Amino acid sequence: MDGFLLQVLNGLDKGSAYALIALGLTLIFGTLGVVNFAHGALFMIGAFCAVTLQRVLNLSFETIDETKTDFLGNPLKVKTPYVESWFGPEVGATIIDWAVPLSILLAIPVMLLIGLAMERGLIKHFYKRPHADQILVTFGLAIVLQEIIKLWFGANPIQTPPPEALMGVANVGAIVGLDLPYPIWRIVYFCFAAIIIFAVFAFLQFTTFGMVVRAGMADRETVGLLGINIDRRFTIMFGMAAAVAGLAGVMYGPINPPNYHMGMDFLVLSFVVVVVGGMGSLPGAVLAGFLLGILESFASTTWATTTIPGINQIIIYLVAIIVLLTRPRGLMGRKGVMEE
Amino acid sequence: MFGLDKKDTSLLIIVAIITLLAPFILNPFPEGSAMAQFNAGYPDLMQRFVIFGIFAVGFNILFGLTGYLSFGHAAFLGVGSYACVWMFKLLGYNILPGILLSLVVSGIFALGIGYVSLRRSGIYFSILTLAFAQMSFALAYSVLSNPKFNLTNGETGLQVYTDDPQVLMGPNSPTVPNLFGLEMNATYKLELGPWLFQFNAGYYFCAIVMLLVVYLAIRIFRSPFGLMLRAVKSNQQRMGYTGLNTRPYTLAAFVISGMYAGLAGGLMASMDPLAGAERMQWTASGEVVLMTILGGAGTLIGPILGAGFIKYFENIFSKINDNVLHQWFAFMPDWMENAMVFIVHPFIGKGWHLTLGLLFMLVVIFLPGGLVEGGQKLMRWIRGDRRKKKAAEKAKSTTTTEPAE
Amino acid sequence: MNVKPDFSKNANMATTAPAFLSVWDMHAYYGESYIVQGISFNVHEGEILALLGRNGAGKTTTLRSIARLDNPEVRHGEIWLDHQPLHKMRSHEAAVAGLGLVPEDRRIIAGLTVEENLQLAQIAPPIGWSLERIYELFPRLGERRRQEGVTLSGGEQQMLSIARALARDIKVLLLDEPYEGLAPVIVDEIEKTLIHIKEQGMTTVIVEQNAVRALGLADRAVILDTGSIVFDGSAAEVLENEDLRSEYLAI
Amino acid sequence: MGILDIKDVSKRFGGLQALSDVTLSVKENSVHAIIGPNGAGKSTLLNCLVGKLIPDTGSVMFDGKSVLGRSPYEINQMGISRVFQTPEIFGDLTVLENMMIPCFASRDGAFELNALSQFMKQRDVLETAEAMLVDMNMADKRGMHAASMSRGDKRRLEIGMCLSQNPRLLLLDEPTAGMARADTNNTIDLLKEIKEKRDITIAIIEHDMHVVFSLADRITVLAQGTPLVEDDPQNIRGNPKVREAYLGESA
Amino acid sequence: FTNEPTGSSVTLGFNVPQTGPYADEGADELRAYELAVEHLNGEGDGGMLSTFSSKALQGNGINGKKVEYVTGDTQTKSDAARASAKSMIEKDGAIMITGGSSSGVAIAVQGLCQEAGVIFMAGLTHSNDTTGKDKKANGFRHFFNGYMSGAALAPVLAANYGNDRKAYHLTADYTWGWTQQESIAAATEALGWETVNNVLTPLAATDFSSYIAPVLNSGADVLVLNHYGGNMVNSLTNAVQFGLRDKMVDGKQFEIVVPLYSRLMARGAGENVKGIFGSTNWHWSLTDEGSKAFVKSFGTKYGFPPSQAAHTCYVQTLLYADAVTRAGSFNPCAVEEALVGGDSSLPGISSEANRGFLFDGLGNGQTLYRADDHQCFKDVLVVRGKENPTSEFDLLEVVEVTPVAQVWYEPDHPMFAGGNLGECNPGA
Ligand SMILES: Nc1ncnc2c1ncn2[C@@H]1O[C@H](COP(=O)(O)OP(=O)(O)OP(=O)(O)O)[C@@H](O)[C@H]1O
Ligand SMILES: Nc1ncnc2c1ncn2[C@@H]1O[C@H](COP(=O)(O)OP(=O)(O)OP(=O)(O)O)[C@@H](O)[C@H]1O
Ligand SMILES: CC(C)C[C@H](N)C(=O)O
Ligand SMILES: [Mg+2]
Ligand SMILES: [Mg+2]
Repeated sequence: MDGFLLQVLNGLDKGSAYALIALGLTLIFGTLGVVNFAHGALFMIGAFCAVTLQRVLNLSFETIDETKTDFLGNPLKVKTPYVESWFGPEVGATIIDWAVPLSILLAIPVMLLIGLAMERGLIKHFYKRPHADQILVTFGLAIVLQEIIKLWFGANPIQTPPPEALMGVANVGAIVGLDLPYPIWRIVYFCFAAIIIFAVFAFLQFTTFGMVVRAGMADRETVGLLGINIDRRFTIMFGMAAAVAGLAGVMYGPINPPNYHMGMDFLVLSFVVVVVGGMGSLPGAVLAGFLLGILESFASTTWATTTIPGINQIIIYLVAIIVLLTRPRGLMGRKGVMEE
Repeated sequence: MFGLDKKDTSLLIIVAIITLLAPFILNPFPEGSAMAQFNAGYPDLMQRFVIFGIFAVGFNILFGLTGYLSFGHAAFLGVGSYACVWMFKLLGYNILPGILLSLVVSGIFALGIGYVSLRRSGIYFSILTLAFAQMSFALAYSVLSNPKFNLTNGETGLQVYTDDPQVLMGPNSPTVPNLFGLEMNATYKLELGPWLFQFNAGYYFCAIVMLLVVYLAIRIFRSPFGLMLRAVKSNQQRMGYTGLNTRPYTLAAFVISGMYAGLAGGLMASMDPLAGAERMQWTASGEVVLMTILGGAGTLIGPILGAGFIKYFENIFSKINDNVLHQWFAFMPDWMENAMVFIVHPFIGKGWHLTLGLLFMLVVIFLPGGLVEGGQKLMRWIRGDRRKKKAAEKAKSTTTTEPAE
Repeated sequence: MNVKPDFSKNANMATTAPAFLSVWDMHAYYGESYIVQGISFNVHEGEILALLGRNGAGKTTTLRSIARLDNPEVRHGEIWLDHQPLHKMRSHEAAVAGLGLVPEDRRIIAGLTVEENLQLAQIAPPIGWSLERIYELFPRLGERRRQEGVTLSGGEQQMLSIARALARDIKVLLLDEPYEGLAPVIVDEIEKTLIHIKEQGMTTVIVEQNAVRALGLADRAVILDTGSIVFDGSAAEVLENEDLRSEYLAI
Repeated sequence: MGILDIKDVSKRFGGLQALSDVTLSVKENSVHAIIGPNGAGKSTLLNCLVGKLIPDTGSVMFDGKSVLGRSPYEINQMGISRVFQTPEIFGDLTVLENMMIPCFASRDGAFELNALSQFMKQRDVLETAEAMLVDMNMADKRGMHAASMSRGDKRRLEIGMCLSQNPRLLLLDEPTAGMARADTNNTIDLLKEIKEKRDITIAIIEHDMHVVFSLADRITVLAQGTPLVEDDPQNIRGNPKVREAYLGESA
Repeated sequence: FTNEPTGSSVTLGFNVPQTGPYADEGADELRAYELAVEHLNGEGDGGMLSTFSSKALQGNGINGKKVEYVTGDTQTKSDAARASAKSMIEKDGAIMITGGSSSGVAIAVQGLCQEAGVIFMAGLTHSNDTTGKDKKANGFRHFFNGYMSGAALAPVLAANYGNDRKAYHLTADYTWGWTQQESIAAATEALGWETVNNVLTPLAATDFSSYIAPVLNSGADVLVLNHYGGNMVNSLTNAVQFGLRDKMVDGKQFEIVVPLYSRLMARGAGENVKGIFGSTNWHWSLTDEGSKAFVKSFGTKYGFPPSQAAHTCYVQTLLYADAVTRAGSFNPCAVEEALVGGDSSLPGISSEANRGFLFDGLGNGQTLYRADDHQCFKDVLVVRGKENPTSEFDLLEVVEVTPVAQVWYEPDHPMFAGGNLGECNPGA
C-alpha cells in the first residue's frame, strides 16, 4: 500500500515536469500553431540558469596552501568564494546553499528575454510557413543552443543540490497515519508546478488576452483588421511559454543533475503529452502530463516489470495510441487545431 | 523515354550519371592534400548517401506528396534491417533473400501501423506513428533482446555469428554479404596521379537499386495515383465529395513509403551486416524528416540532396580535428594560425552538431522550400533577371506554377 | 470609346470636395503576380463609392491593399485616410486609424462565439456601436450570441461580419460583396442599414457583383478591369452608359 | 416518386432545431430550387444528402436506395455531386488538375492503384477536363494554382468539376454567388444546356432570383427548418407569405 | 594486408564519442591519444615510454614511420561508430582503430575490424562479452571487466558491510549492465549475500524515482547500481534523495554500491558519492612510476589529471606501437603474435591459460595480455568516494589494490564462454 502511494507521488512528480513543459509547449504549439522543437532546449537553459548562478556565487579567489600539494605535486591553491569573503562565511555559505531557489529570480528575466528574442528574431517569420519548416528551424535552434551549452559546461551532468534545509525526506503520510517518506524537494517541485499552472490558467482565463490569442491563431489577418496588434501578443505569449519552461528547468536541477541534452530527453514525451491532452487545450496538456507521469511510475514498479517485461518503456506510447484512437482529438482537444 | 516526359527523363539521366560517376565527383581533391578531408568518395559514405536517399525518397511519397508527416518511419528501416540480418543468419550471406524479406516484413508492418494511424490526420497522425515507432524501438532494444528470446541482440545490434545455421552456405561461399558471389565490400581502387578513386560493388548495387526506385517514384508522382495523393494533401473533404475513397490512397502511400524504408534497411544490413536498435529511435525518424524538408519536401530529388547533406556533415565534419585545422592554416603566421584554429574549432569534430544546427537554420531561413528551391533560385539568378521581368508581365494573367519536380 | 482614367478630372474633383480616402498610383502584387497596376481614386467624406468589375478584376485586391493586409504587397503608391498616411501602416494600425473592412469570405473566427467575435472587435480603441445596438439591428445575432460563429448560416455570418465592423468606431467602411449569399429581404435590410449609416456620415466603399443594386445605392462608381481603372464617375453615368454597362458589367 | 425522396428529415444542433420533418421529392430531369431566408436550413439539408451530416430522423432515398449511413464518396459514386457554398477545391493543384480529379473518380471508381501510368497521358480524362474548362470559360487559366484565383473563378471551377462527373443529381449551393453578371448568365446557359443534353436532375439553392426563375421548374421555400410552400415558379413569385418571409419588396 | 602503410607515415584511427552523453569521456580519451602520438613521435616528455618494461619504442614513430591520426565520432551508437570506423579504414587508410566508451559500441566496432582486417584496441569497455562471447582475434582489451570488478569488490564489501546482506540491483539494460550485474551478484552471493531483486532500467531513463521507491520496502539493505554515465549520476542522486543512505534496515545501515566508478562520473554525482564503494581500472593518485609519469605529462599539458579512460587509451596506443615495433610489421597477424603470442606468464598463478605477453610500467603493475582471449590481467583498484576532497579532482580514494591472482579467471569460465576468437584477419 505504501509502495503504491509512493508511486502515486512519483507519478505526480514526473507529471509535474511533463505538465509544465507541455503547458509551455501548448501555448506555443497548440495556441500559436508553431511546432517548437526548441522547447526542450528552453527547459534545459532554465536548468543551466541555476548552474550559472551556482557558478557565479562560487566564483572564488585563490590562496596558496603550502602544506598541501595538488596532483602534480605543486602547492595547492585553495579557493574561497567571494560571497563568503564579502558576507562572512556563514551568510555566504547560506547564499550559495540557496542558489537554486535564488536562480528563479535570474531565470525569469533571462528566459523572458530569450523567449522574446527567439520570437522576434526567428519564430515570427515562421507563423505562415509550413509546419515542416518550423520543425527544421526550431530543431536547428535546439541543436545550436544545446551545443553552446555543451561547449561551455561540458557533456557531463552537473550537480545543483537543493538548499540544505530542503534536502532529505519528509513523511508526507504522517497526517493520515501512514509511513510515506518522500524527498522534500520533490514535494516542493510539485507545489511549484501547481502554482505555475494555476497562474498561467488564471492569466489566460480571466483576461481577454487568452481570447485574443486564440482568435489570432485561428485567423491572424482578421484580428489585425480589428485593430489588434496580434504580433505583440504572440511575442508576449512566447516569452511566457519560455519562462514557464525555464522555471520548470530551474527547479528540476536538484531532482536530476542538469546536462546539456536533458531537453531532448523530455521533448518527445512532451509532444506526446500535448497531443494526447488534445491540441489547443491547456487543461488537456496538464491532465495528460499527470496521467502519463503516473502511468509511467506504475509501469516501472517491480511488480509490473516482472509481470510484463519491458512494459515500463512502452506503456506511455501504448496509452497514447489508445487515447488517440478512442478520442479523435486527444483528451480535450479543440476541433480544427493542427488536424491537417 | 521509359514512359516519362522529357523533363523527367533528363532529370533521371542526370541523377543516373551523377550516381554512377560519384566515385569521381565525390573525390575531387588529391590524396594527401589539405582538402582531402572533404573527399566523400569512399564506399561506406557513398553507400550511405544512396541508402538514405532511398529512405528519404520513400518518405517523401508519404510526406511531400500526401501531406502525412510520419514521425516513426525509422521503425520500418529497422525491421528491414533486422529481417535482412536474420536471413543472413538463417540462410546465408546472399543478400537477395534478405532484401526481399526486408520488403515483405516492412510492408506488413507498414500495413498494420498505417491502418491504425491513418484513422487520424495532422499532428494526431504524427504522434500515433511516433508512438508505434517508439514502441518498436523499446521492443527491439530491450524486450526482444532478453537472453531467452533474443531476436534483436539489444544495444549491441544483431550480428551474424559463425555458429549460425546459414543453411544455404556452401563451404566456398564468401563469408561476407554478397550477391551470388559478388562480394559487397569488394572495391577496385584506381590511382590516377595523386588521386585515388574507389569503385565498390556494394555501392553500385545500391546505386542501381536507388535509380530503380527513383524511377518508380517519378512514375508515382506523375501517375493518376500520385495526383490523388496530392489531392489528399490539398483537400481531403473535397475528395470524398468527388467520389474518391481517401483511405486506400493514404494507406497505399503509407505502405509504399514504408517499403522504401524497409528496402533502405535491408540494403544497410547488406552493406554492413549489423542491425542496431537505435536505427528505430525517434531521432532516426526525425533525421529522415529533416532530410526531406532540408532538400525540399514534395520535390523529386530534394530528399536525396537532403540525405546527402546530413550524411556528409555527420561523416566528414565530425572527423575534422584540430590537427587538421593546424595543417590548413599552417601557411599563416603562428598567432593567426592559432586564432583561426580557435575560431573554427567549435564547429568541427565534436562540434559538428553545432554546424549542422546552424545550417538547418540558415537553409530554412534563406531557402524556403529547401535545397532544391535554392538551386532553382540560383539557376534563375544565373540566367539573369531578363526572363523574370518578362514573367512578371505575364504573371498577371497566368501564374503557371509547375507542380513538384 | 475612351474609358481610360482621366486623372486631370480626378484632380478637379479633388478641388471641389476634399478627398477623405484617397488612393494614389497604387501598384499591388501577389508574389510576382502584378495585380493592381497603378490605380488612383478618391472617396469623399460621407459618400458611397461602388467599386465594380468582373471576376478577377482586382477589386478584392484593391480593398485588401487599402486595409494594409500583408498580402498583397503594395510596392508603390500612397493611400491617405483623413490626412493619415495609411500606406505607412500595418493592418492593425490602419484599423486604429479608422478603417473597417468586411472581407469577402466573412472571416468569422473559429472557436469563438458570436458574442466573442464582436467583443474581439472592441478590444482595441476606438470602440463603435454597443452590442445592444448591434443586436437591435441584427436580432438574429442576438438570438445566437452563444453559438460558435462559424456554425452560423452563410447569411448570418455576413451579418456578423458587418456587425463586427460596426462594433468599431470607423471612418471608412470597405465592404467586399456584402450581399453575397443573402436572402433578398436581408439584402434590403442591409441596404437600409447602409443608408442609415451613411446618413450618420459614414464613408463607404462597396464592391458588389449585383451592379444594379450597388449603383442604386452609390453616389459614385469606379470600374476596374484587369487591375486598371476604366471608369471613374457618378453612379448615374454608369447606368446611362450602355457601352460601359454591357462591356464591363453585363447589365 | 422522384429520383430523390426526402422524408421526415429532422436535424437538431444543440438547442436549435435546424430541420424539422422536411419532406421533399425531386422529380427526375427537373430543376428544383430551394429558397428561403438565411439560416432556414437549406445547406443543412444538402449536408444530409451528401453524407456530411446524418439526420436525427427520417429517410433519404436516391433512386430507390437509401443514402443515409453511406460515406460521402459512396454517395458521390451513386451519382450525386455537390457544389459548396464556400468553394471547396484543391487549392494546391492547378486548375486543369482540379478538373481531372473528378474525371478520374467517375472513370476509375473510388480507388484505383494506377501508380504507373501518367495522368497527363490519359487522353479520355484529359479531353473531358479540357472540354469542361472550355465550357466554363476558363481554358486560359488551366495552369494556374487554384488557390490563387479570385473567388468567382473558384466557384466556376467547382461547378465545372461537378459537371464533369456527369452526375445524375447535381446539388448546387448558391453556385453563382459572387459571380460576375456575365458569368452568371453563362452559367445559367450552361446548366440549361447540360440539363437538356444529359439526363440530369438539379437541386439548387440560390438567393439570386434571376437565376432561380431562369432555371427552376419547381421551387420549395424553406423557413425555420420546415418547407413553407412548394409550387411552380410563377405561383411562388406571387405568394404573399413568401414575399414577406423571403423575397421582400424588391422581387 | 589492409591499409599497409607505404609512405613515411602511418595512420591510426581514434574513434571516440564526441557527442552524446559520453562526450566528456570521449574528449578525455582523445587528449590521451594525442599525448600518446606526441610521445610516440618523440615529442614532449615521453610519458610512459620511459617506464614501460618493453624498450622497443624509440620515440621515432612506429617502425620508423611518423604517427598520424584521424578522429571520428561514435555518438555512442553502434551504427554511427561503425560508419566512422569504416570511413577511417576506407578513406583514411587507418591501420588500427581504437577508442569507444560503451561495450555495445566496442563489440560492434570490434566485429567490423575483424571483417576489415585491422586491429581494434578497445577503449572503455567493461562488459564481460567484449573478451567473452564476442571476442575477436583482431580485438584487444586493456581495460578490466565486470567479472574482475566483482571479484575485487566483493571481499571489500563483505569486510565493511558483513556477510549477511540483502542486495537490490538496478541494472542498465544492455550487455555491460547484464554481465556486470551477473558478476557482482555471483561474487557477493559467494560470500553469503542474498540478491533480492534485479531490475533492468532502460538506458534512456533519466528519472529513477520509480525504480528507487520500491527499494524502500523490499527488505534489501544494499542497493547496487549497475549504471554508468548519466544513468549512474541520476540513479545515485535519486537514491540519496529518497534518504536511502540514512535508512536503517533491521538494525543495519543501508548501503549503496556503484561497482564501476570513474572520476568524471563521480564529479557529476558530487556530494552523493562520499563513502560509496566501487572499483576502477586506474586512478591518478597511484604512485607507481608509470602512473606518475603519465599524470605528469598529461597534467602539464592539459592542466588536470587524466581519467581512467585517458589512461587505458594511452596505454593501448603504446601497447600497439610496441607490438608493431617488436614484430617489425604492421600486419595484424604479426601484431597479434607480438601482443599476445609470447609465453611469459604472471607469477603466482598456475593455469594453462596463464600465457601471453607480460609487461610492466604502464600503471597497474605487472600485466598480462592473455593469449586465449586478448584480455589484460592486472591488479584492480577498489575505491571509495572521498569524504574530504582537497580539490575538485580528488574525489576517490583507493582503499585496496586487489592482486591480479584474486581476479583471475579461466577463459572457459561460464560468464565468458560461448565465443570464438577465430583467426586473425589481415584483410585484403
Ligand atoms: N493569393 C493570391 N495569389 C496570387 N494571385 C491572386 C491571389 N488572390 C487573387 N489573385 C489574383 O488576382 C487577381 C485579382 O483577384 P481579386 O480577388 O482581386 O479579384 P476580384 O475583382 O475581387 O474578383 P471576384 O469578383 O471574383 O472576387 C485574379 O486574377 C486572381 O487570380
Ligand atoms: N454545425 C452546426 N452547429 C450548430 N448550428 C448549426 C450548425 N450548422 C448550421 N447550424 C445552424 O443551423 C441553421 C441552418 O443553417 P444552414 O447553413 O442550413 O442555413 P441556410 O439555409 O443554408 O442559410 P444561408 O442561406 O444563409 O446559407 C443556422 O441557424 C445555423 O446557425
Ligand atoms: C565506460 C565503461 C566503463 C562502461 C560502459 N558503459 C560500457 O559499456 O562498458
Ligand atoms: Mg473579390
Ligand atoms: Mg447555406
